[in-house]
Amino acid sequence: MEDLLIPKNTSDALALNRPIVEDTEFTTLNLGPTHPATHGIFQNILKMDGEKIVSGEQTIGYIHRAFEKIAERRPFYQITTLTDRMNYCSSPINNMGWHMTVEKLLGVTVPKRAQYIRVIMMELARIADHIICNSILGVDTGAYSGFLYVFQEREKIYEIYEEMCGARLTTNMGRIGGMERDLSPTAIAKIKDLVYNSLPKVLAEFEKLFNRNRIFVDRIVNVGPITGERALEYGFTGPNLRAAGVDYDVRVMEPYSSYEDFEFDIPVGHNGDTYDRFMVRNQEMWESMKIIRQALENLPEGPYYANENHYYLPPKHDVYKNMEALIYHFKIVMGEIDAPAGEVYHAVEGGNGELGFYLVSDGGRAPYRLHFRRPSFIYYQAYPEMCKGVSISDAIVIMSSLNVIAGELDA
Amino acid sequence: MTNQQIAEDLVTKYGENVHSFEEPWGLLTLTTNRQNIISLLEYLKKHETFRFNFLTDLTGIHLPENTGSEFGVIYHLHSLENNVRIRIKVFLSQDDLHIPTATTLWPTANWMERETYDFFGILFDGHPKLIRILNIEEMDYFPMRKEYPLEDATREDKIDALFGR
Amino acid sequence: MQNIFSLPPIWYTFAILSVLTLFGALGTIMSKNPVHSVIYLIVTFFSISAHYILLNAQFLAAVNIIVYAGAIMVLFLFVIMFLNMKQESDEMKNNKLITTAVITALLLGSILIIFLRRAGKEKIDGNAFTSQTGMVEVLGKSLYGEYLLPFELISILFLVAMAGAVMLAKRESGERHF
Amino acid sequence: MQLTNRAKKTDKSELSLFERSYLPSLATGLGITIKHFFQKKPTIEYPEQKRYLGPVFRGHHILKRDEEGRERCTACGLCAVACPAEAISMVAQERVKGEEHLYREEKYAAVYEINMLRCIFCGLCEEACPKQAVYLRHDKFVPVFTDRSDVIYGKDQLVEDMNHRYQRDAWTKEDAMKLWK
Amino acid sequence: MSSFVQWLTESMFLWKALIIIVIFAITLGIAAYSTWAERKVAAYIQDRRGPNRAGWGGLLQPLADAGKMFFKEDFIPAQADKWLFILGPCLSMFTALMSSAVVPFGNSFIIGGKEVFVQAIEINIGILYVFGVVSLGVYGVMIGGWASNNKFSLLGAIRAASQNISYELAMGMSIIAILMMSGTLSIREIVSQQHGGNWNIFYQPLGFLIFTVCAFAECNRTPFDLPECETELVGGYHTEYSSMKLGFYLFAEYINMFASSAVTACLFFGGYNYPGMDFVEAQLISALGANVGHNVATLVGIGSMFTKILFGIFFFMWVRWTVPRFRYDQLMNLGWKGLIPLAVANLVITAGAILSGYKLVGIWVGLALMVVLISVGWSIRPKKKNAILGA
Repeated sequence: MEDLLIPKNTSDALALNRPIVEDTEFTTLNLGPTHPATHGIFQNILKMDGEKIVSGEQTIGYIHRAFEKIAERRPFYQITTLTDRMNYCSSPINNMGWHMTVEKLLGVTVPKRAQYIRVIMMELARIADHIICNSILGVDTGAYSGFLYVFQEREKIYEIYEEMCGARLTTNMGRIGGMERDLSPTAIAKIKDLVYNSLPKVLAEFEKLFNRNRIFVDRIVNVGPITGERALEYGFTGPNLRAAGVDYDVRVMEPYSSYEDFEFDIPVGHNGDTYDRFMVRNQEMWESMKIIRQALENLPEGPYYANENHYYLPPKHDVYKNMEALIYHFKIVMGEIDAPAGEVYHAVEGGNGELGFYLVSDGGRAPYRLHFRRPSFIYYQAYPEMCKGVSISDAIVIMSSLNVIAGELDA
Repeated sequence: MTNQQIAEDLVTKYGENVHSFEEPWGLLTLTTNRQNIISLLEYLKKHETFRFNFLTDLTGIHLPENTGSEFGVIYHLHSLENNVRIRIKVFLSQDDLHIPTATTLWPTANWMERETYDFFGILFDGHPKLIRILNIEEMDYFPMRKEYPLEDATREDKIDALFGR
Repeated sequence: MQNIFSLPPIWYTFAILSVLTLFGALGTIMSKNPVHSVIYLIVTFFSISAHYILLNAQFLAAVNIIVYAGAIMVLFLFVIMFLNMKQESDEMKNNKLITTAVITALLLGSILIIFLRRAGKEKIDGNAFTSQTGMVEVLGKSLYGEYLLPFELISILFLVAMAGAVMLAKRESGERHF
Repeated sequence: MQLTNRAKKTDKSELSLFERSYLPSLATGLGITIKHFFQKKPTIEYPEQKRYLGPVFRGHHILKRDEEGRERCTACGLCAVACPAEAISMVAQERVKGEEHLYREEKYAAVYEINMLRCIFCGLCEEACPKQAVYLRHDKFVPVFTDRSDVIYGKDQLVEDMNHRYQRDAWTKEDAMKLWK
Repeated sequence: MSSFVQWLTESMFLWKALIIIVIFAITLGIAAYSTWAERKVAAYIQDRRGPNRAGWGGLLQPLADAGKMFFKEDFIPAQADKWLFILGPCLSMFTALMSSAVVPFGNSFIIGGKEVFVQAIEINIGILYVFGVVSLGVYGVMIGGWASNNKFSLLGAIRAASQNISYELAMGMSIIAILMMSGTLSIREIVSQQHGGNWNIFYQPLGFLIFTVCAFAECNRTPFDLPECETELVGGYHTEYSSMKLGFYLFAEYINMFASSAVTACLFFGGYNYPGMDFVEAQLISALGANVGHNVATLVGIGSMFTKILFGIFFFMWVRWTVPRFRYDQLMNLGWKGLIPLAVANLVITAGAILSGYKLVGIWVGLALMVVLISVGWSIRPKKKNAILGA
């Protein structure tokens, strides 16, 4: 019975190191694959002493779809649809990251306008991703309303996607060599309304609802803390690493797509607990808004795609009139244009961290080998260590704040 | 700190054991062998100026034409403080797919190595739990090897109304 | 024997309650599953509380339910759930144990009977009985007047017991003795 | 670890006694929720009321006809090649004399099937089509199916109905760009 | 036989039976519509519209739900303890329905020269009765959760048990302060002492706070819904339940909410009393005559009682859709280290105020003193520089 009264003081960071005597009878709890808190399909087998977790082990791969294998047969432009399905909460970032990788391999320079549009879309995606993570953290602690307030804003972001590319979740946005279409006036109006008007208001309200709410703060402060060193050893990147106090951000360290043009801060946390992760994500949404505003204000004129008729589809009316354009159209669609041989590693700052594409080309129409560095997959390993010695409620909060996306986990 | 410096330092330290230096898109790439890989990684990790303290990625590759070194294990390290990346490759023979584990240096290598094992069958010696991770445990082959090509999209001998040709 | 139908309604109530009490008591000791035992015991407590009400001791009835059924039995159930005693233990089948239990029960029963027979036989004075007998106020007055010292002593005993329990349960972090 | 000069610590100051009493956050929380209680609802009563999905929404497939009602598709197979999900299959046939009012080109798709179980609505087929024949409608979803036999959409479901022609503001992205200007 | 018939006619048995049936029906009706209201309130708070297809504004939704519940497959897990599995929801429902028996919903009707209280039973230990029934409520949850033979259910059951026991203590202590002031255990008397606008809430603000928090905990409502918290324990104690057995559990929660709102209204908000009730009654009596006027005035009182109850239920929902939930150890800390000391302090302050002779002033002065003491103690505690949360 006294086990029930444990987590005596889980807010104690020492709780992680509390010795556990092996003579007690442990129970095994299957958290998942279809537990309401797993938000996707993966399993945690927890060994529990009362409500305290002694050890855990994850089983993943329930939605493994062999993307890396499929990619070996697909022409480059078709792989975009695979990247959509990795971190489906922020698929534009994956799309753009992939396009940039291929552009790097092909040696294509994208015009400034396209780069800015990409930045806008990526930051919108980041906001959408962080909205999900933070509001679901609220749901997992029992506060449902905040979730729906910010989800309306996510809905607006999805409407912008719709306007830009025609889909909401699996966007398939952008093309190799630029964007598939320019920002429409409607899209610009919607983005402006979002970042100047509605999102700041709603986000401020969301923060008011949670940031200093003692029930919520008590639930997440000092829950699942991880030091910066340990986080680096576990390959943490993105908000989860920044919460641990390391200001590593690919956008700043290795600027891609004109990120060097924008002024923004990197929010970092204190001791890498769930509260820090929550606050870092919240703060990053503000920073993303800042970036979008700058990008909108300084949006350069010019083409939205690179003038590379080998890789970017010619305009439709040219296809009918112009023999050359028709040939290129066919060659690009058939995937008959060979890429140069070489190996590229390109990283972008995804919603959850460094999203890397390691692409080996043997000079053919498809990648010889494509490896996705999926941040969720890499940092989710640390979960058993982070939830050792805490109660099941904490374990769920930690899992939720890590923002493990099953699609990205399993590829 | 430039790629040149790193390369020179490594050559003085490891001599013949590091070779094939390349710089595709500015990313220093080198090849070593499995006897030296862990010591090399440790050296880079603990080096006073280089400080490659972050294992970005670990993956495998299958090159069936490279007789004698069909399989490659590719490490991407990142020195966060210097903001320099390095790519290290180790090639293994098809008959002897053993390589020491990097989990002793980075716990994050755990799942990456399991994934590599899962897809390529490369055995990481000393790994705490080298079992399949994404595929089912009953699987008896390593799917990312090139001898298992995806079906040709144009073949017509296998028509299934719902699940493809 | 009177006509059974002309008895006052209270008699039926008493009869039903007594049967229920005995049923619960027997169930408690005879059921193999400890959770069932607890539930039977709760039935017993309830019927005893009902008896109290028949005796116009509403306060006692309520307190009996709150304290015994509402708190103590919940804790019992709580502990039993933890112990997971679903499978019956082999001890119960031990013949020696059963013989010992029967002998002890018989001894206890005979002692009870002897003492009850010797107990004072003065009749309750029906005239002294008012509607307030057994009510809270009367009870409170006697507890805080006539029996003040024992009452307070019992409180101190409880306090000591509580402090002891807390001391036993409290342990240094990481240290477990049981 | 300090890597850049852009790091900004998040606010993690301690709660004051007043905040620790649970009451202020409860009060502000109740205030916010009751404010929303009386706010206008953004809900859309879905089946009766439909939202405009944007000019380029990728919905139900359609095989366009031209103004004279002839099918535009020439069965070149580019859409099938472009399809990352391998959902499209077709059988080409030569147009014979007397069919000129049916098919615009000399070759046409006798069978054109899209497997909606496989289709991922990426829109690559629309982009690939050199004849502006296949489109993804912006005004119609593919309905749910309850039977595996409903899954494969043939020409009967895909070819445009001349009585209810599919209209959109711009047929190509270049047209759309012109519209905005 | 004759004595029985005589007893039946002489006592108020028939009237009482009628009142009990009416209260029962109203309880069930309110509980049923609470499920509708919960969804509506949740929806409106969350910028949604909620159920609006079944009937006007979704008003037939409870019927649809009930119908659905009845026709769903009634599933009993193979490894479950069958009888206890069935007993659990029944007990839950039973105890929930019992608690409103002693609540006076209104003053009295004068029918045929007899005064009939609008209350199922008037017993002079009303509060203890409520308290006893509430303490039994946990059995349904515990037995159901244990009998399901599911770890999530068991965890939910265990949480429910310890939570209920812990919060009953603080609840009891906050009630004792009320009892000290009113000097009776009968709810009817407590209510009638709060004649007009002389409500206990003005005398017992802290007691009210504690009582409300404990009521939330006893009803297993957010922020104390740990026994069933969906994202941790799937469904908690009712994970394995389906069909109407699940319906009973859900229903019991709403009935409990109704009952605790009713008790709160009686103890702190004067029950059927409302400011200006004497004036209203005098006007009605002069207009309609003594008997009818009194009866109509009672009806108005019942109206005021139900207004309070409905607001109470709304408050339950409002809070539920606003705050996150506690963690288990925080819940225990709040109960044992927060509410119980506060309740004891409240007792001391109340006793002092009663002894001093100035009840109202004394209590507020005492509370202010307590707040000052706590703040002073807080401000002189040893502090770390640049302290961060929880460090």
